[in-house]
Amino acid sequence: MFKKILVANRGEIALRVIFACRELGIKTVAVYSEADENSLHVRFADEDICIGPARSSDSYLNVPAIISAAEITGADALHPGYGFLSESAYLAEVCEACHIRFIGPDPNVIRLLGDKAKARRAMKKAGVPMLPGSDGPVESEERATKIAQQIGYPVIIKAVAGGGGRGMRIVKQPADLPHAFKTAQREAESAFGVGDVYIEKYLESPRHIEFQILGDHHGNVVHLGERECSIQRRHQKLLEESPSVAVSDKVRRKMGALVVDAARAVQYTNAGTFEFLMDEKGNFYFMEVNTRVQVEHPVTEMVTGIDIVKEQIRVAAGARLGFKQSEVTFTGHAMECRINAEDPETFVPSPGMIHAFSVPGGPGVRVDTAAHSECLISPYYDSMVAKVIVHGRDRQESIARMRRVLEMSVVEGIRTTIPLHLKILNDPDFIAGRLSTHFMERFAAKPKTQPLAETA
Amino acid sequence: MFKKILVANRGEIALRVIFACRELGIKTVAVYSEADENSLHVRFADEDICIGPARSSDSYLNVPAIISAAEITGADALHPGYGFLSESAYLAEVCEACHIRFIGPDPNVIRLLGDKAKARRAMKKAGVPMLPGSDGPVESEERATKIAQQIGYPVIIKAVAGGGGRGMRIVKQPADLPHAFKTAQREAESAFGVGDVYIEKYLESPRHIEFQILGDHHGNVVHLGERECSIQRRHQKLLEESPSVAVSDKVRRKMGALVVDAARAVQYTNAGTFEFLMDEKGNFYFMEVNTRVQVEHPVTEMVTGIDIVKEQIRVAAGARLGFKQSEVTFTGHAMECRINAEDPETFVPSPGMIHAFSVPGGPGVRVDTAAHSECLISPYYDSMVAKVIVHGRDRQESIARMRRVLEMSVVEGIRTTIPLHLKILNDPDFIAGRLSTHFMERFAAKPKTQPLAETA
Amino acid sequence: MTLDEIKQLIEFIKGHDLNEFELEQDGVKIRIKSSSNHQVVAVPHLPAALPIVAAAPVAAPQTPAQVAAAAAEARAVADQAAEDGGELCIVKSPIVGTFYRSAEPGAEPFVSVGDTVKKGQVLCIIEAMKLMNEIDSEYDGEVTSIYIENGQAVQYGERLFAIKPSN
Amino acid sequence: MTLDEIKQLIEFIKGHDLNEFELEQDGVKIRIKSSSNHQVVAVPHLPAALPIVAAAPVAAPQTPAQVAAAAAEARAVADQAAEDGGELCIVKSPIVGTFYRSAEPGAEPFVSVGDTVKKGQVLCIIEAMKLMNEIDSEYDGEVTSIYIENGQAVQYGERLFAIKPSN
Repeated sequence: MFKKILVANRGEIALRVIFACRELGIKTVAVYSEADENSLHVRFADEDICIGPARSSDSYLNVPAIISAAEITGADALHPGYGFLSESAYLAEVCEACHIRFIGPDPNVIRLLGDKAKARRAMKKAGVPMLPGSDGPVESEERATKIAQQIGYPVIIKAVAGGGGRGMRIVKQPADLPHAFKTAQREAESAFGVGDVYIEKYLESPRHIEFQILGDHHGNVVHLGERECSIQRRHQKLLEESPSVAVSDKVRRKMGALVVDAARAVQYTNAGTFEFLMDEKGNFYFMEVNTRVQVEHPVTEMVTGIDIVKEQIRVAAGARLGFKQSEVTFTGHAMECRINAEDPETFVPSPGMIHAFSVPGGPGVRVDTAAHSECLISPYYDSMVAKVIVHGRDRQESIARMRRVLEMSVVEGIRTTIPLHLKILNDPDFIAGRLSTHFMERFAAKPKTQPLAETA
Repeated sequence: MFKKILVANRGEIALRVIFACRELGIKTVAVYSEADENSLHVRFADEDICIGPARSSDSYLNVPAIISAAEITGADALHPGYGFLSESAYLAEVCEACHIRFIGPDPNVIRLLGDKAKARRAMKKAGVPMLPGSDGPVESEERATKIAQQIGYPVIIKAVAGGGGRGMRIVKQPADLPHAFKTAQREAESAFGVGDVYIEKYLESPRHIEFQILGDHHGNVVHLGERECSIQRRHQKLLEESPSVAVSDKVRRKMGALVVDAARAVQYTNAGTFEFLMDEKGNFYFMEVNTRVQVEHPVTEMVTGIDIVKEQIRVAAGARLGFKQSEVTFTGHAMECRINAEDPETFVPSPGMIHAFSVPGGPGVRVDTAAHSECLISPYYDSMVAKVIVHGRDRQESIARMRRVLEMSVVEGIRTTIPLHLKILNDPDFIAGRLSTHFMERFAAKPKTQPLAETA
Repeated sequence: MTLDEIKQLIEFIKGHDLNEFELEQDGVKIRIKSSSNHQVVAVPHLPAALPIVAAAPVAAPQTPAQVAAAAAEARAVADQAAEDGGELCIVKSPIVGTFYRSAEPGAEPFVSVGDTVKKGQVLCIIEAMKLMNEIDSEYDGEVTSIYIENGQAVQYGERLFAIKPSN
Repeated sequence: MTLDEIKQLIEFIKGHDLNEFELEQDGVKIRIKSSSNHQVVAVPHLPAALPIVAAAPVAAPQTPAQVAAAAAEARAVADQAAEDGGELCIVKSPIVGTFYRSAEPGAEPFVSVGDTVKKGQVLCIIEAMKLMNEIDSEYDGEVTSIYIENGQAVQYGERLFAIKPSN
């Protein structure tokens, strides 16, 4: 087992890794930017090293500084957390070169799955269902029409270089294709300098369903079931749950086995997440693989009782997985709300000093946070203040529990998304489990069913 | 189901009841003394009534004030929590008379089991194993000698009126009996005005093992397994866990069935706890039945996933138990540490203002508390500040988890027993599960194995 | 300095648990003393309205500190009113129950504002557990205000009457 | 004095854990007494060691507030030293690594206390990821102190040298 792990992250996930290390009896090294000098991960690590100024590019994204910190403290492993450098094949390679164990998959696996096109090919080859479309750019309007006919309308035209909606067109019927194709190309050209576009099937109201896997260095891979993360805004997840109302035991076993095989096919090790879109008919379509621990990993920990971060550390150290697939059981229902320092209506970030911070406990409540009374939420990093996770015997109890926890939470000094979460938790469609990635749009559009109780 | 429940208690258990009510959609009424005006149970109840000055006898023990509070707020049920009036048959009767449902057993059951002698007889009749002894006072030295021979040495002589060690004598061999008998009588006489003493078998190093039961008004009674509470000081429990290392599945089933039958024999309803002493050979001896929810109920909730307080409310409202005995399963291991506002070495109470209060979360951690930063721990009531409960896959993980939580807890402004708990958690005998009700004596005697890390 | 500024200042000072604070500038002089358990002992010239506001069930959550501060002020003022050079004496409810101004529905109220009362005279009845409890005046004087409506519920320590003692 | 100014003043005083503060100037008189039980004591002209102490892992837990306070002082001192009427210029480490005073083991140190240095002159080497990074002086002046031992690890922003600029 490792002697000392450097935690190359900040905030709640840095603390989360420190929890796991302490429980395993492993020493920890915190790295921090000048802005985080007084944060809890620095306070509770055994050693701490300032690696740069507030700006992430000069600190938490600064590979030389982080590696030097590991070297001068003699850390024998590094946990990247999520975000920042957690999916950097480069960092993983440098660690290897410096004989520091990177707690995550092999650099080649990270690089392969980090490349959209390569990942699609590899996963397709491994039998993972794909969204039908033109693999690669479409030159002519004629080709476009042909492909659209093949995959069936509606289709979506996207810029190859693209992202963020520009150069994107949804086409409901053949008649609209030519015009849409041209404008998409034009927009792509002007926005990214490259006019290339590709065509994919468009899903009217898909759910975001993802499967958690764990693999060791002895060829063992298991899945820990799914999480539904359909409640998102601009691709930012707000609320996650497990199990999904839309996934039956049968489907869970089938898809679970499928992702386990796919992971084996690329010699996947450590923790990972396969993200899918699921259409109304229950068909799954591959999106991507995240080669790190995820923000929402606690909901899976709550229903399985497995400490994912501890397992990451154990398998990285060469140990075998602590359990077989047959020993993974799912109990009750878990839900996570991400509490962000944002205006609950405008989503404008609201950094600042938290004067009072208190989240009630009681049965089935877990809080992962680096916040406390009189702590400063700095404007330099993401706005997540806390993750509130609840576990209930069923989804109904989870919802009731989450409601009472958020209603009784006190966060003074900054604005948070707690009132937004309370609106979601009281929404009839949400309660009925009628979810899709468009939920928040529909939702935001709706008139307020009730005033925002300023619970926090 | 009830419309509005009056919570006749304060502190964390009042909050705990409010949690359950909110999750069940029931309105709550808090009652409070002038000293608790600003406490969280008042803040988070739907209504609140001041029922008297700080002194408990004039407020939390003031039946007329509490009943009036229920009447003027139109509460249709009352939850007594633990301590205060929770085992008052009188309160239960007045509630009945005023058509307020008392959330607990029937008054007659409370009265029966509240009377030491009556309870012993009833339980003996129901087949519960008793500590052999002279049922009732022993007049003559000759009788004493005879009885002692029958039950076998060592024996203990206790004052009938007694309590608190006075008039108590442990006798290891026949030769010492006459003298011990006389002194015990003399001490009893002077201490309590009554010289009557009785004789019981003395257990060298018993464990405190208790079984949690739940009964509804349809004749259904289930047990939720045992808790070991051997870590106590002056009969005050400090740390509780479930399951006990000393109880096998077989014994759990056997004793569980036994207490369920005993509960049925007295028409027990709602939540209750059968307390036993267990000797080295694994024999159980009845102590008493607690006819209320207990401080340590969360450890049972963690391993069973059952919300005991919600079940109390549901069955009091006439609902059937939500599950059968066969559906009660035990997962992993749970442990609770009671964090008291006391000096960790001298146990002198340390009330006052808490300036900083932060207990880390993460996987398997539950915190039940009414404390927060800038809150006042008043000198009028018991010194418990928080209950920290952890759940792990096994006892080893629970211990590691509890250690990291307590090491990373911050409670500033008052002294707490956290350092004491850390000593216990690092004690070889404790880690090995070699426990008895004498643990703390032996322990306190021991030289410190490590300095008290002033973690809080 | 406006009342609002003073209140802000008090909360701020409590938030930083200061023992004493004194400020003197262009005519205004303010002095605030606070003991470690956050009880504001004397706050000059706070309107009588504040305590009721502060004492009312907390609707919009505030920080515990704020609640403490507000409540402390409330108490302070109430007490002050009670002590303020014997200017006014406050009769508070000794029990929890329902407040009645007359012996039975429709009957004459025991007392009304402006009435002169003698020590021991019945001021009102508070019903608790079906029992009618007569509340007597502890003072000779004039009833200057009645805080509770007939038939309304009262808590322990709730203000019932203000009496201006004679001489 | 505006309310905000008063608040700032209190913040600052608390930040430095002063127990009493009194000020009287052109008509304004202010007096503040703090009940703070914080352990951190603000000593004027803190020793150079403190910043490092403050930055080092917190052994005995303190309240976040205390940690903040300590850190604040640390920063304050560093800055002060750096600005104090240009009296002293502090050269801080731009990177994380190992501090070497000479080009190779046994060689002459680049500079010693008392040496006069020119802008751009090499003061030391910091090794990071097997790379030797030369740290140059940003000032002409005299080296008055060297805060780090040869071969010791340094963090980003850690103080390396104090230089008294010539004229």
